[in-house]
Amino acid sequence: ASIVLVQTASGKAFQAALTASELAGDPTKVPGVPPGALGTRSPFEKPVKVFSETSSRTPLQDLQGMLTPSDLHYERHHGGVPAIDPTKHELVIHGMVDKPMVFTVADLKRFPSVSRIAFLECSGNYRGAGDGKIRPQEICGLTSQSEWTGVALSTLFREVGVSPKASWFLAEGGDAAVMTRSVPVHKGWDDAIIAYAQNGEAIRPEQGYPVRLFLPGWEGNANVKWLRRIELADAPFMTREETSKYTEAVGGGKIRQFSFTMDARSIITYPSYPAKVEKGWIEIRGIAWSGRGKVVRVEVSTDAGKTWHNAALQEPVLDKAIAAFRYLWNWDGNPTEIMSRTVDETGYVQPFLKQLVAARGGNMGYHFNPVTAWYLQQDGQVLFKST
Amino acid sequence: ASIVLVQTASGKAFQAALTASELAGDPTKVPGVPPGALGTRSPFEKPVKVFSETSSRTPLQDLQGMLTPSDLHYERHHGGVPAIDPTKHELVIHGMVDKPMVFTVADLKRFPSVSRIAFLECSGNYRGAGDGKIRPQEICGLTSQSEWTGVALSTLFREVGVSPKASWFLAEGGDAAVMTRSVPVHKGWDDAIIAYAQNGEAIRPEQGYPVRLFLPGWEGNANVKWLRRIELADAPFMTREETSKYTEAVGGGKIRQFSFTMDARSIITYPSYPAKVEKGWIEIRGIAWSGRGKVVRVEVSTDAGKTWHNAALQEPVLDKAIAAFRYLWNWDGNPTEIMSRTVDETGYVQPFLKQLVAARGGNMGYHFNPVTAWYLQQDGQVLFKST
Amino acid sequence: SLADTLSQPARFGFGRPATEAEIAMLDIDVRPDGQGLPTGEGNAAEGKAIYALKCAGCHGATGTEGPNDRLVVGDTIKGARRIRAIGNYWPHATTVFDYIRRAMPFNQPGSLTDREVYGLTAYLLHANGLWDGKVALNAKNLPTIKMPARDKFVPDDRTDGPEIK
Amino acid sequence: SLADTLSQPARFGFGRPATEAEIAMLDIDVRPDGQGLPTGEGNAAEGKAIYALKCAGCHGATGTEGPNDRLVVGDTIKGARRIRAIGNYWPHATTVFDYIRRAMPFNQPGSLTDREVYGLTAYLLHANGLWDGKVALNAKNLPTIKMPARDKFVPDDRTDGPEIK
Ligand code: HEC
Ligand code: HEC
Ligand SMILES: [Ca+2]
Ligand SMILES: [Ca+2]
Ligand SMILES: [Ca+2]
Ligand SMILES: [Ca+2]
Ligand SMILES: [Ca+2]
Ligand SMILES: [Ca+2]
Ligand SMILES: [Co+2]
Ligand SMILES: [Co+2]
Repeated sequence: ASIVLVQTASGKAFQAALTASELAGDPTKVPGVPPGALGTRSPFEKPVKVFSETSSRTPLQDLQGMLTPSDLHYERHHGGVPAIDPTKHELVIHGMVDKPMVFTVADLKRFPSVSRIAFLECSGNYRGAGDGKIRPQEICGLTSQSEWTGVALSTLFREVGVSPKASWFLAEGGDAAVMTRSVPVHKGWDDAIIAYAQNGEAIRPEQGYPVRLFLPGWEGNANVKWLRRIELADAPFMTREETSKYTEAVGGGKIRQFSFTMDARSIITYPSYPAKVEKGWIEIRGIAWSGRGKVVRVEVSTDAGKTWHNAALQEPVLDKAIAAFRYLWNWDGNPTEIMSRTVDETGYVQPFLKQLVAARGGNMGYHFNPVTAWYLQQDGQVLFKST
Repeated sequence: ASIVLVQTASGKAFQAALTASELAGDPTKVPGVPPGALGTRSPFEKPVKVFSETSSRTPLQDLQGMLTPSDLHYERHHGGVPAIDPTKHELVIHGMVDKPMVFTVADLKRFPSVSRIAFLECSGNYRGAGDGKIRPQEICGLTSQSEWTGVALSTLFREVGVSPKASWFLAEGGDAAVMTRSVPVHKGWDDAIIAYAQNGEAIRPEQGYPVRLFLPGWEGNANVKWLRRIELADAPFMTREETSKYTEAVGGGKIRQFSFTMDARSIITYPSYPAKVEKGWIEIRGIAWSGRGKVVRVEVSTDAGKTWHNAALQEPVLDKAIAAFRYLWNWDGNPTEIMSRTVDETGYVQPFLKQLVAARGGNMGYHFNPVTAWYLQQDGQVLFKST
Repeated sequence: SLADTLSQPARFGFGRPATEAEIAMLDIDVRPDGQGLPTGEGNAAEGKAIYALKCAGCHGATGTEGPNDRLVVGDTIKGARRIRAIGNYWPHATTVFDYIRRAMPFNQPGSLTDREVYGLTAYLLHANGLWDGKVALNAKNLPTIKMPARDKFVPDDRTDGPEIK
Repeated sequence: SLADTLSQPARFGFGRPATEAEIAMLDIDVRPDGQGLPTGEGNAAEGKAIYALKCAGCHGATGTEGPNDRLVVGDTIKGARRIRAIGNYWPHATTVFDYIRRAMPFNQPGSLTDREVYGLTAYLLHANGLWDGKVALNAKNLPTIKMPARDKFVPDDRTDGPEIK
């Protein structure tokens, strides 16, 4: 500090404080912002979803670990996000039941609750790019993970007395699409949740506020949001979403319907396009999941699929949940392809794109979960490559 | 719908659509908001932290499950939240090391990463109220839980070559308090993390953006935020925070220092003040945690501590993490006291307030983790009661 | 799960019984066998006019042009594999009624009268070559319409095992 | 942990060596043995004047009145248990220098010169009856000051076992 003399109240002269220019830009020299009612996101961080008219995609390449911040959870809706007053919203359960009932949101919260961390994924979640210039967000950003809390549907089934003859139920949303899907009753008894909380707080509007159906491991669209009605029946209802949409050609002129399970999948999120890397140690990072149960292994190849190595899985590895994986690798700087594949507890091994296309009679469509490769150029540029 | 005839382009008359008044307030009749870049919180939900000049408290009574939304994570800072440009922020490690080094935030992200879900708690986290009118948020809202990701401090210790003679390190923040705490080196080797991510995204400014020290299970203040410097030494530095503050009188004129471990604790978050409940089935819900390791059991009493029952613990129960617990109870409507206590893997049983005060020679202070009781009045009003 | 449920009380007693009237207000679904179809009727000519007024802007003058989903197969009914329209992809005629009534027109969902929906359904089925231009569609005849795609649909036969299918 | 670390390469090579100069810029801590104290000095009289100007507003005219933390024990040094001030609670005199230099005044942290900090430390120690009013405080004599609370401090003896302590 330059020596400046300052006159004090008691008449003495002292060396002055550091000048303003000396303090500029040093956060230790300015009192910070006091505590507040809500935390903030650093203005230097701008993770955003990429959105179209019908969906918005989680920026997987910007995230770490296994959770998705709620405001970055992917969106897919068919009539937009409704504005619902929770005191006016009700869930009606009727059809093949002893006692048709109406539950307010407050009623639902009084029942025993369950929570689980699980992924949700749209079944239309694969894109590639001929020029390799595509990020994880665009490839498969229609997957996200939250801690979901709600009442087990089995608890409500018992409360209304579901008939043993009921084999399907219709789930209907209170949005502008009045979204409907038919779901086998056994899923309701097994592990379906009528969820009202996400990552601790109330479910976000984009994810179904105030209540949604949550079907662990099953395709996103069947997890009806803004749920207002459940009707028990002895056959599926054949709604537009399970006929015209969310069905896939599987060869021989056949169309597969009610393909609920999300098959095992993974993606390397680092390094990925548009990152540029340097030769030397690289921690390959990514996420892996399976709608069939637990991920038991994630294999990583750094030589275009010739040899595979087990990645480390972040604990806890949960049922029907995203697991973060990591694999430490010393890149010699020569161009190569890196890729990952998930093996789940059913023994299913995530396939290459060509295997999937072959298995479906040459068709592409919903439920495409191929291994995704990244090509590392000599200059360190990382580019997508289909398999 | 009233029958109204409408003239079409082709000259025909048809029955009109439903009138506007018939559609009012029905979210199935208006297109909703399209997908966007960031999700939102329902305007009907307003969870907020209660804040003072020095801290802000998580609304535990409004939350479900085991995670805390990042913007509701508790805050405690001593010089406010600094505004830090991550491209300018560096971490220097020096002192008793072979190679003093400077790491940019980008450097830190290149090292092998680790993630874990763990709680963080301020050691000054207990309040009561004589009139019983106090919520979990005010009682112990200085605790929250996130998934933290960063580089293991052990990795950096090895990178700089920490001397085998080093026994303590100073952690220093880049905030206006230039916060400093001395930490035993063994914690650095054991499980300390230099964290840069929280719940998937970059750490929030209030939690230490762009990097903080994370010491699983240890008192919040030692988890220095906005970390800029680590100095290895052979003795503690005796900073103001570990002498004048964060020390507690323990009787016989003695003051306990370096009490890092957060003892086991729990609180019933539902029902709790200001809720009013009805007789009949009530799911008692709460959270339990221990800085010593895993919660092995949460016991609930509904008869003022005479008998205790095991609550159900939400899986996965993690090391040094909050676990959600639930206990289903049929209230007969007679006034009673309900309470919970955590038993952790060290055999520690969360004490009553009077036990704690007695053990500390009649003093109160930091590291107060008493059993908290709720008194249920005849009319269903729930009031805090100290134990 | 069911097992968890059995350890709970038989009933909690939360919520209230649903009356038939309030169920009827919400119960708008239509099943393949016709359950849920309302009284009334509508024919293709009526539907054509409404279509021109309320639908053509998004689905094209003849239901083939878009910009939104193609509804009518057109000349290509037997040819092009990639066209997915009511005439070559939808397995049940009842779905057309159900979906239009609940979700269309996209900008004014739920605004159509049942008569309008019958008319539109008749028109779209007619345009797809599946229904007579004159005969009014109603709860009785709609479920009897045989859809060309019906037999293409097979339930998921993946076994949740290792096989790639 | 250390075990995990051993399976990793000995060095990754990320980051850059820290120069002595850049460490010196940041290395502002002061230890109980005086390590880290700068050259220079300051006495209680100087400190008193600065205190009146820059500190009294928050800590009171004599360091006992607040509104912020009480700094001076005052007459009650042997009495009231509840008072916590430098004179009866702080175990090391070096901490006073370290803390004032890094964090005070609260509204302009890091703005004091080392001379000012020596003066303020001398003043506060004097006001607490622990330092002579005339002798300038410096790197040599500051660490020698015996603080009354020193022997009260005991390290945490909780064993992370079942005992309530
Ligand atoms: C403002 C635009 C718009 C108008 C007007 C509109 N639609 Fe649509 N229609 C859409 C969109 C967008 C979709 C796809 C919605 C989705 O996938 O969720 C759609 C889908 C459909 C489908 C399902 C197509 C398929 O292949 O699954 C039918 C049938 C349909 N509309 C009929 C109608 C009828 C009948 C009308 C008039 C009463 C109408 N639409 C008016 C935009 C419109
Ligand atoms: C604008 C208000 C303000 C001013 C001016 C101010 N202080 Fe403080 N001081 C505080 C606050 C607030 C704290 C407590 C900070 C905390 O706990 O993090 C504090 C704490 C302290 C402490 C530690 C007390 C303890 O018991 O731990 C000392 C010593 C101190 N101040 C000295 C000074 C000196 C010397 C000056 C003048 C150079 C000064 N303060 C000016 C507000 C102020
Ligand atoms: Ca889906
Ligand atoms: Ca703390
Ligand atoms: Ca029905
Ligand atoms: Ca179509
Ligand atoms: Ca030092
Ligand atoms: Ca004090
Ligand atoms: Co979808
Ligand atoms: Co604190």
